Amino acid sequence: MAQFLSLSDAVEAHVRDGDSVAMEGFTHLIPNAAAHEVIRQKRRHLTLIRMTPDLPYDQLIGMGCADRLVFSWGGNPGVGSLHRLRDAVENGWPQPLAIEEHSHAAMANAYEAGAANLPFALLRGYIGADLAKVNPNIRSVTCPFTGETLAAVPAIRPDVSIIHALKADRAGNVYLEGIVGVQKEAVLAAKRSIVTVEEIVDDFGPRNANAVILPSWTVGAIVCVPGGAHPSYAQGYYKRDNAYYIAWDPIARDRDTFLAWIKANVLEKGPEVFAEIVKPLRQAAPAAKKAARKGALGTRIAKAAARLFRGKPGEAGPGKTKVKAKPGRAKQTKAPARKSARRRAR
Amino acid sequence: MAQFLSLSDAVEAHVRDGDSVAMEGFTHLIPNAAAHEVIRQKRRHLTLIRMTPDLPYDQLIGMGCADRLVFSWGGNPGVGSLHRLRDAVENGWPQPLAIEEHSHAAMANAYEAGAANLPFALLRGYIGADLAKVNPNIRSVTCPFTGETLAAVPAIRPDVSIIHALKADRAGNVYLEGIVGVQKEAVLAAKRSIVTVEEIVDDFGPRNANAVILPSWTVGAIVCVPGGAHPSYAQGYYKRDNAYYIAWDPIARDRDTFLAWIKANVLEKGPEVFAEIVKPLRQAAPAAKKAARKGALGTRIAKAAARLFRGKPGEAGPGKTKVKAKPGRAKQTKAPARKSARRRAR
Amino acid sequence: MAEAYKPNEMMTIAAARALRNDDVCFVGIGMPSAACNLARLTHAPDITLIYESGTLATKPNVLPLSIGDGELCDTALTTVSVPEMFRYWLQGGRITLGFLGGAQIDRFANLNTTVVGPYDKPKVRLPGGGGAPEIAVACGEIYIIMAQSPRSFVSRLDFVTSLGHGEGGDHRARLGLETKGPTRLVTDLAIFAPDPETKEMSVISIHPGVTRERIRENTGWPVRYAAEVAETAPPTRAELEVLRELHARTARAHGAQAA
Amino acid sequence: MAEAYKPNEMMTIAAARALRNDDVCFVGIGMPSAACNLARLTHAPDITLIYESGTLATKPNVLPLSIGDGELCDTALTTVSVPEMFRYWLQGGRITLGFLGGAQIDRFANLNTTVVGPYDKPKVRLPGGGGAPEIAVACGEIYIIMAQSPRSFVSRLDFVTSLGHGEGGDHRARLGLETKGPTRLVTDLAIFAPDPETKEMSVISIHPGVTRERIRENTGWPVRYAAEVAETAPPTRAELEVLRELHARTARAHGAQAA
Repeated sequence: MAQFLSLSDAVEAHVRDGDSVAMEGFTHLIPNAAAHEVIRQKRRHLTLIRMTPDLPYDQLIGMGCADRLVFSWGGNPGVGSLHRLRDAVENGWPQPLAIEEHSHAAMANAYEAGAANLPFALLRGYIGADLAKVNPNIRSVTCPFTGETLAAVPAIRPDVSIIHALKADRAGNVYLEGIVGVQKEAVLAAKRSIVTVEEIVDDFGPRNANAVILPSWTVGAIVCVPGGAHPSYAQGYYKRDNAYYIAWDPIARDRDTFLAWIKANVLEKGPEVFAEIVKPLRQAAPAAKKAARKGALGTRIAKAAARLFRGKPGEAGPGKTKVKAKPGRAKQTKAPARKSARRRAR
Repeated sequence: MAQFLSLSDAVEAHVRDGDSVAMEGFTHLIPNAAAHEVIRQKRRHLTLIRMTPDLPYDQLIGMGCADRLVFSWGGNPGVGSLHRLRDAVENGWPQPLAIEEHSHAAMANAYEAGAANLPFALLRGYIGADLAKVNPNIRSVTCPFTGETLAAVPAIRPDVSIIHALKADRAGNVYLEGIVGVQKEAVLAAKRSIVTVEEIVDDFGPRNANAVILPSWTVGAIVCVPGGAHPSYAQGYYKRDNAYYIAWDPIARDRDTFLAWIKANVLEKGPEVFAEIVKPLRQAAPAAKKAARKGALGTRIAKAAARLFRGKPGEAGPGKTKVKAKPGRAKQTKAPARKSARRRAR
Repeated sequence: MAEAYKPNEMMTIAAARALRNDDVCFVGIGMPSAACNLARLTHAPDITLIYESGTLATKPNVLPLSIGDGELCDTALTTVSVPEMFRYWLQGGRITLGFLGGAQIDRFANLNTTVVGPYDKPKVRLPGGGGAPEIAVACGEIYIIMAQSPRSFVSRLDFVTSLGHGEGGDHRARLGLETKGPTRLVTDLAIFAPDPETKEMSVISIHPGVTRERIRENTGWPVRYAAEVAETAPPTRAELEVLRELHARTARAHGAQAA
Repeated sequence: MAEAYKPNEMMTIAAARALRNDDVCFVGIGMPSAACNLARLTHAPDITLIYESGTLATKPNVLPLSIGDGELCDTALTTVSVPEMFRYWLQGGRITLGFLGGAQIDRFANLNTTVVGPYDKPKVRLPGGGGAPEIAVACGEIYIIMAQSPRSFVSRLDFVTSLGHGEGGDHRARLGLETKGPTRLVTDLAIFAPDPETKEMSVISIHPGVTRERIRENTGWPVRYAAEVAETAPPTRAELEVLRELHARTARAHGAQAA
């Protein structure tokens, strides 16, 4: 049954040195605030698992938290390289990083197999590709009916999975919507889990009968961290901070710039800065957004909606907004459940 | 790209003698009207595939349409036996019926594997059970990582799948909600497909970003058959006709009674009778129904909702309502798309 | 107390009592559904009920006639597809307790719901396994509810649809299973539990007014009794009231015949 | 006509033209995304665009910076999970056309996006395959968009991230594949298509103002030309206007730097 904890308590209780840790979120809902907490708590010798190790893993790797990385695409999406990841792989700084590399399809299937309690995943994969030659965890099985050879990869069963979701209700159920990635699978595949959420509501209210929900008894800790996905986004809450991804590139290129950035923005801060930084990215009218999803009328309304939701560009860079945040690490309240259910009707 | 057809044209175009045919719908949204059309068109030598062959398959088997049945639970749910299925298996009437029997888990996985274009499905199944001894299509594979033995069954890849859904839009996309069973997988696994729907709408309107939708280009024929799931139900449209399932038992027990019933209710009727028969089962207030899905308030509101939606018992039996239907087989209109979008806002 | 009640009521109530507030139950239609919802409406308000149609954490106000009545979906936390149900939820090991019944049971609580007579030329073709073969092995433990008769409590099954304790002893462990298998068999006459060593289902409690003679007559094998055999507490007035009201609501909702 | 345009614009427009109204495209970020949306906003209004983040039939008004921008989800018919995307949609064989690019390509359109140098001790660690290894084999056919340079158009790949035509000839068929593989390679200089027999990518059209000499200088293998080589039609004013307006909208939406 899910427990409501502060972020520091949740990471302290669930993430241990040497753990295999999956932080998932496919572009949407990336648990960045939780990753910062893992850096602050100085976890070591982690096996980091993530299809798309972008900024949070660049940061964890650069801070020496990880011995090993399991991944399928390691770039800064739409921008370029992950310089800390490259520095670790190419130069062993700050320490060598072993990698286990897969394709997206294999990792998605491996999470799915983990959630389904299977020891391995089966796919039509890696045909004619070199990855199978360098990764001993890519093997094959023969179909007992057709004789075909299929690729097999081990199921992913992390010690702990960490995701960011839209909301939780007071019973500890977790609600996701939009690009849901492999988050549900990551939680179901893991021994333990931490879910950070934008808000805690009394109940989810009227909803689609097939809404994507992780029931309370499948979740370990729930932490209310508004803005906790920044610089990725939370559909209906705030937009992706594209400028931030671009700004990350020069920060991560240089070891000293990177360390200074981490000190100022992670080590000397707490999760409360995330609510502050997403303020200029918040979206005013989720109802209009929903209307934009209309089939036949889609394009026209989408255009109008896009005009409505265009934020003020340039204001969201990491420098400017972070400066506004209070320094020092304020401890997350133990009772996020008292937060008002602002968006209950959604 | 989905084509809008009449039911007779759709079955004529897509269901051929000797085909493997999956009609799916797990208690909810069972394509009964389409099954009746297959009986009227006297298809022969079919391999019928369905996890829970209930009334429509009892009828198809009793009318000699099938040479073979692939299934996992063959009963009249909540009532008892399927007498036509039993008569075929036990006595070969009206013709012998070969059976390939699985568990629910295996069939659900086999549809899933079919949709995923895999040759077989993998499961922790059939352990210590006798089914593997009598079904040569239950085999095993060894995990190349752990050495564990797992059950394997062939993927289900029907020649044609037939489902009933809530609605289609004019672009030919198909919307499902509620107990969605294996219908999406059945359509994606099949070479061809027919989808009957309650209504055709201009567009689906505001909806959950992860709504269960079969895009137009994955669907063969779409047919508007209001009530076409009766005596099963269509969530938000009409209730399950529990009394009808109970009434089926004595009808199916006797060969002559069965044949007379088929003559009067299938052969001499058309799909338009389904709209008529569900009239007393229609639900007035889907909005209140939705409210009933509220987490914390669930029970209290559910009670109120249940009082609201209690139909007039006894009026829905097959005899009474069917008598009201016009005799003769009126051809389904070719332009169901012109039907008004009564429930667009749903 | 000591109110008049039917054997079926005693059976349902005895099963309901064995359920815990923190159980996650995979519920079958009929008596399991009645027992689970009775528990939910009495001592186990937070019990999580899952039906194989995909409804998670459902709280039906009336008993479903089928495994997928609209009532189950309307009152569920959410509803998943059937492949997901069997992959992530059942096989995923997220169910603490499964309910099963059958046409035939043997002393090790193996069940038959497939055929009476040979498989290829059956005397009676039963509905088949449905979810049972995997429920029997994937749930943390299994409760079985079945009325006793010499025809259903048999010395040898015609067909093993779902595994109980197999041939007894460590048979489940030898098959690689870590789940407990059948831990309770609740009948209209008594409550059975597996002997810790042999795993043979043994009577641990006899319902009020039932004799050992009557149990013997309705069991197709020599019945074993635990060292200490209790008398099942009779249904309380509260239990009977809640159960009967549940059935009455159900009958009204399904159109009387469905009760 | 004959308006001034950049090589990148020619490349994007040439790729867009090759798309058909009934294509179901698996779209990558960057130039593929621009080409697909240009096609949708010009001659192929009903083209179906799928991004690997799970968005089905999406109609973004601005180009996404990432594969999963909110815009993609907001304008999609629906959004599925990533495992479902790779299982039912890509592996399921429901995509007619996939777009790929890479850091290195060889004459058989095999691609490298993994490493420059040895895998265990790379000179440059690239992002890796992502969806490419399975996109390359599961889509009905593949278009590749890449700017040409001697460093990227190489005679031998350091690593085969995704299969093109392998060693050429019937190599794909020998691997059991029924999909076509790369049928178009659109660069900033020319358009290549596989030779029907050898499957070596051969120039079928040269962009206006580009010389064979320039192609030679920017290709790391001796370039083959088809029997008939066309000159690519220059971008029309309409194509340029729609493409530039799309980029301008995107730049405004992403905060200028993102363009």
